[in-house]
Amino acid sequence: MDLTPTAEQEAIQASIRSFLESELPMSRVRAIAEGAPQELEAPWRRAGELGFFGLAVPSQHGGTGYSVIEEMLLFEELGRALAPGPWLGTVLAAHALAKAKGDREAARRADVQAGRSRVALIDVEEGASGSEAKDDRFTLRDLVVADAARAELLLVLHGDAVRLVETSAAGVGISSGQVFDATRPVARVSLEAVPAERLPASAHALRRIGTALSCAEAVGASARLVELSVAYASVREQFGRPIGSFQAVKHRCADMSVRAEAARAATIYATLSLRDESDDRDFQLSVAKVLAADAFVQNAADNVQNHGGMGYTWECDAHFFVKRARSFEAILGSSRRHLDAIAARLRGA
Amino acid sequence: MDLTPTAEQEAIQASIRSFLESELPMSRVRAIAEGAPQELEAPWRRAGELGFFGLAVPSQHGGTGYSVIEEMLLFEELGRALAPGPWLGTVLAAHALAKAKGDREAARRADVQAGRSRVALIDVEEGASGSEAKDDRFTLRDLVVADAARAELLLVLHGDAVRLVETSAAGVGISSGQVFDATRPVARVSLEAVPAERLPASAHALRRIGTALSCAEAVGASARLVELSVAYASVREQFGRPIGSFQAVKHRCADMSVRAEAARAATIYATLSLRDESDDRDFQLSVAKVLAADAFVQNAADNVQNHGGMGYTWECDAHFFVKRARSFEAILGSSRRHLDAIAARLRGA
Amino acid sequence: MDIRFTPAEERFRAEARAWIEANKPTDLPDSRDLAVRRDFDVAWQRKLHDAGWAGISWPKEYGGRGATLIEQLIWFEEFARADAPEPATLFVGLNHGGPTLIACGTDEQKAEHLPRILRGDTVWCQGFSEPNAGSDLAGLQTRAVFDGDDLVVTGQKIWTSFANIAEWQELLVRTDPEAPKHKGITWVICPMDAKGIEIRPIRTMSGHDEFCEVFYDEVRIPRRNVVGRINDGWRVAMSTLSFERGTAFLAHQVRLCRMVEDLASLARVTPLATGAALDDVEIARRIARLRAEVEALRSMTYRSVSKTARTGVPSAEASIIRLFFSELQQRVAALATEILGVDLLDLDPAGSRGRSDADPVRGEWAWRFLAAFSSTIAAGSKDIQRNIIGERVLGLPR
Amino acid sequence: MDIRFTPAEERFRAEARAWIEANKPTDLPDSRDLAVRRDFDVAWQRKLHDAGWAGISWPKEYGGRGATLIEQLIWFEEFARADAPEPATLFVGLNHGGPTLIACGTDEQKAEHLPRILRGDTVWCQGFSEPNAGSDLAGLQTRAVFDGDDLVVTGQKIWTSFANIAEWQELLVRTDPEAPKHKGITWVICPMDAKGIEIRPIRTMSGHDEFCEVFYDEVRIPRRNVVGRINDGWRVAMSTLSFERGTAFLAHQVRLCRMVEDLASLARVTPLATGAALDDVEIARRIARLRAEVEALRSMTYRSVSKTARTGVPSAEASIIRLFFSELQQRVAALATEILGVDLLDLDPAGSRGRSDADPVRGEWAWRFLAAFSSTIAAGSKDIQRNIIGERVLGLPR
Repeated sequence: MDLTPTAEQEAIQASIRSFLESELPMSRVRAIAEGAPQELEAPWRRAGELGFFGLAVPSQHGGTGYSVIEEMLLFEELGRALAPGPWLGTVLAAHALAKAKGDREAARRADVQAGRSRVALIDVEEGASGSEAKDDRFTLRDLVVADAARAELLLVLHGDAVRLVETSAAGVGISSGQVFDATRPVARVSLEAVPAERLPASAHALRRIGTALSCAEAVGASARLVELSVAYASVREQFGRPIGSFQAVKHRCADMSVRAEAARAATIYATLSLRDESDDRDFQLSVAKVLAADAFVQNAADNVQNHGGMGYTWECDAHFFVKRARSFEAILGSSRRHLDAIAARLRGA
Repeated sequence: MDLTPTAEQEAIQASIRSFLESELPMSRVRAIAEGAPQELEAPWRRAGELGFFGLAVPSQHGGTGYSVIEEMLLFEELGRALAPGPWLGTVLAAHALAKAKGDREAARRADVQAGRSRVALIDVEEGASGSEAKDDRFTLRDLVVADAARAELLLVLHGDAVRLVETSAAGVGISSGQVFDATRPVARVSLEAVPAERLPASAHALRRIGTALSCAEAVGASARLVELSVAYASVREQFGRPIGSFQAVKHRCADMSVRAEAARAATIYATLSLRDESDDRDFQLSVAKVLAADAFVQNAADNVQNHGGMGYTWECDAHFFVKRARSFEAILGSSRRHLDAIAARLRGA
Repeated sequence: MDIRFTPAEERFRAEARAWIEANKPTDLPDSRDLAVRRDFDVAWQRKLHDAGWAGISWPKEYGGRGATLIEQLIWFEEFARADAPEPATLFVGLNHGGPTLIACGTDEQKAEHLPRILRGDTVWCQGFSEPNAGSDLAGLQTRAVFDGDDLVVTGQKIWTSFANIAEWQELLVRTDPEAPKHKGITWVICPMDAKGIEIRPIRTMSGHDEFCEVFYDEVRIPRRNVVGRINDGWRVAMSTLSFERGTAFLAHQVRLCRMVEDLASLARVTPLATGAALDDVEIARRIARLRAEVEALRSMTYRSVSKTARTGVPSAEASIIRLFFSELQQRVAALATEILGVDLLDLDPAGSRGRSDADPVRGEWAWRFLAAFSSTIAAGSKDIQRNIIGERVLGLPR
Repeated sequence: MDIRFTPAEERFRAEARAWIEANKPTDLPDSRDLAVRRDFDVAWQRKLHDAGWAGISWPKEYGGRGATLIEQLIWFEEFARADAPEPATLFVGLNHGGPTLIACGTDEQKAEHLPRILRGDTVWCQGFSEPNAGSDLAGLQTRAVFDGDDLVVTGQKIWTSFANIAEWQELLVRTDPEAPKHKGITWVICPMDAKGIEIRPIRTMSGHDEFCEVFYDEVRIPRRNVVGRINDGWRVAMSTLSFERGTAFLAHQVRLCRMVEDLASLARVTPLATGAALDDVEIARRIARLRAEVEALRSMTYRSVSKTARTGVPSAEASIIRLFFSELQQRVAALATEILGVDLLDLDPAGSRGRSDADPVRGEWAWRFLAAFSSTIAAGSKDIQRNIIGERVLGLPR
């Protein structure tokens, strides 16, 4: 039992961090959010070259041959950097295509792994109104999807089925307007009997991986929020003292770090239980999602408060985290849904 | 519109406070709680002589001729003093007997108003399992009732019916043992087809009065808790400074006073709306009960925290408030029930 | 004690309600263009003025309504209940600048400014906060030295609304850097067209330009523009911070109450897996608690105004009410975003047209949520409010 | 990273589990008589000792098990999972006094005390806190002056468990009143039968005598009982506060987890108007959240022990775990009292016999609720814990 990263994992995480610090610093994230999406292109391509999208894909299929643990480290760093782009959909597509046979799918896999195809994730509950799978065609009405407007592919999870749709296909409608979270812009997606390739993968399995990785992203962001607050509170002075010396601010920072630590420990444990296929992995993932959502949402709000008037400005980065926290809470199951799942387990016990 | 007491009301409240400070100081409350119930007898009789039990009873029926507002002031002071004894049941019995005709009931009324008969309150929901009214007999199984062991009468609210039962009657079983809140000891009460006089009063109306008055009691206690914390934090020193100068303690005290103020304003408004028979009085009473429960429970806990190790001892008064707060939450509808009532109103709106 | 109003007060309420209903503008400009907004505010204020409603809390001798505290409370309640628009760009003049002149101004200053403020002819802005003097307002460092008949001002102010359209600014400057920090400040009327003033907009987290930074480079202001005594500006500023003595707060309470009702409506039309969100027991109880709290807020405000009416001095509970309100507002907005879930993320009304018909304010929640962050920061953060409650209301040691 | 244990560790777990199951006493005395409790603890400790389990984290050279950190973690987890009784009266000796002697004692001190502590022959108590030195422990004022070969101690200690049955006390005294407060303290072994010691019990809010006050009136202690250097007692005390380096915390986590399971059981059998409390969506979600939090607590503890195992130094997160635990425990107990409602108020098991059969721990909640108040006060209040996190973990200015 060891919940700390190995020396190799630490080195991987450090190299990802330094990659993101140089290729996707906050100034570039801001530029992308403020209307220059092309700023993402170079780092995205470079991430593909470095194998970031296929970390857990076996090396005989062109991947890096690591596991979901290394992906977790990647997503923690993505969260820390508040990286824009459809990372989750693309990485899950790489998972879904890992066992693919046939040339077309192998080519797709290569495109996805190389960052040539960006993949937006659509999670449709089975029986959701307006969704329908018929032969090789898929229909879906008016769903809010992150990063859909700039993706080449859509990865559609529907019940336990996994499908890929090309956004250029006839019948695909993607309309985007003003969005709440500009670092993860949503679009309204409608699919009208579009061609949809069924992949030999389980949507439930992909949802589990997606939950673990998005929790890791939230953990990275939550920890980053502690750093941002501590840094500001250490230098900003009022009444002739750094504001971090006031208990109100100090204790708020302490609570932020408690939340970030709890969320991180829960996420690491859940991801390990997923890797090891433990019986309680769904429970552990629900635990992680609840704790991570709490940490991200609360830390983002507390970070605004700690920055005072500055925290309320566009110029300060605090608001991007506030908005992303709400994006996180809204995907792959709200805290409410995960709490209900835990409660059902308690009732059955 | 004026939510502050008149000069006369202020004088009444001040005289009640000084009566309680001299007749029921905390030292006597402690003695009563620690096993000397007889210590309550003299103050109780004296309260009867002063007309405290019949404040709202018209003067032609031997009462003082005030209203529920002055009763509210009384209960605020009772809460402040953490007074033991079945005040609520006795005052509600005086209300229920106010319109009584006939010699027997008039004699009862005189006994109750004079403090010769102490009355414990039993609130039974209609259709509660084990309760049954048949002819002039009442049956009830195993209910937890405050102050029942030292009462001469039981005031039973059942649906909209109001009944009086003598605790000396055959079929009345009252068993008391170790209790959680020694300033308001409960007993288990069972009634086996006991004679029960039906009074010409509405149980719903009495519940409303009871809710207003018990909220006032909680408000008095909540405000007292602020005073106790502030007094201790102003003199207790650690690290060479009074602990009240530390923001952690100061802000906790500030939050306590916010809760106490909110509960007080809500209780005053609700009691006035009750007196004036406003259409929204039930809503206002629910608001008051929710706010008062929150204030009492949280302030009691925060007061322990502010007292540090001392707060954890029997010698410090803090624990008596913690326990009474739970007694309050458990009577005349939990916060949960009142929130459900407010929610039902929102659903209907 | 009484929750009822007198017959005269009820008549006042009926009169106010009828007038507001009949006269309130309904064509609130959609534009964020401040010139457009100013024209709108001026027209509305002129209407109020001509009907005798302008300056509800101003004394009659200065053209105000001279209403009693209870009448003011009724007015603000009715105003908010009718959702009548606040004259936003005129707020500082009507509620800060004007009242300060009434309390501390010279006859000349009063004659020049008060009628114009009341009619909406002039826009005022506030120059109090500085980048390094926020919570610690008295630590302000914008310097002013006397040079002949002028004050020469150099420094910077921040969080100034409408600086770019205002004619005048209530400005706090440090005139004695040697004195203790509360003792060397002067309150002065700054003409915003003076040479040496530069204004830069500040974008807020919602992406809108709500505030400005104002830079002063040797700006000359006539000495006669000083209000009150030189170096006594702190007291001058404090004297009017509580000018309306809590009555205007009723408008906030009414609006927040409507926000809670909106929240219940949102929950009523938002489907969850198990039914409408309002049928989810947990969500329903959380909304019910917010509804209870906003009702308590009204009672607290009534009580605070009652105390002030009785004693004549502002009630100490104002900071308690402020704190309770600001955190409550955040809880309301946060619960709405939780209920909205993924629908929060799309701000495009066209995209969610199907849903928005059922709930006209659905699209507003994102803005309300972001705006609510300022309520525990602006005009004294929640930490400062708790200090004030602890020290000034409860008497705890500093 | 790995959540699995090695085969050797799994064997250790199996061995520990089997032994504990076969040997744990089940006849925990119902009496609060400390002599009875001591006899019980001694018998149990002797059993542990004879089977080689005593001092699981003590080095082998002092008779301990010398277990690895992971083995210790497994041991504490199994111990708590089996609900094996803690040797309460022996706690201070085994976890504070003994480890301090191991770290800082002379050979003579070690030889005299360690074997007896390990076998349960001697009871130790702690003399650290004082009435005016609680949160500010280093502000302690109990004075000691050297007189020949003796230290002469005068002063008062508080919150001392088992003072009235202990043979020895780990005592902090001020030996240099002129030095900075952390520099003038000495750690000394105080024989509790010394002349001049007076002990008074302290009743807690639950009505039980859990602690004592200890008064010292010119108590003479041989100089050879000083542990470590004179005036270096603060460092001596700090060196063992984290002796078990977080592994024992697992026992707390396991017990709290069981408390949450008890809470779910309570909710399952408690009827509300609309069904069982556990079928109330709001209550169920609140319990589910507590269940999630206690699970996160385990992961945090595992992670903290992992770090310590890797680096060899105690993890900085210990204060984070402490704070999270203490507040969580209070939330668990408070929710139970809410669910119990009026049934909380009657502590008489006879009175609630009908119900208690369905839920054997129903009557325990009142005590758990009251006991939980101490968890954010004792051994560093939650305010102090947050200071420590802010200053020592995050590096914020003091």
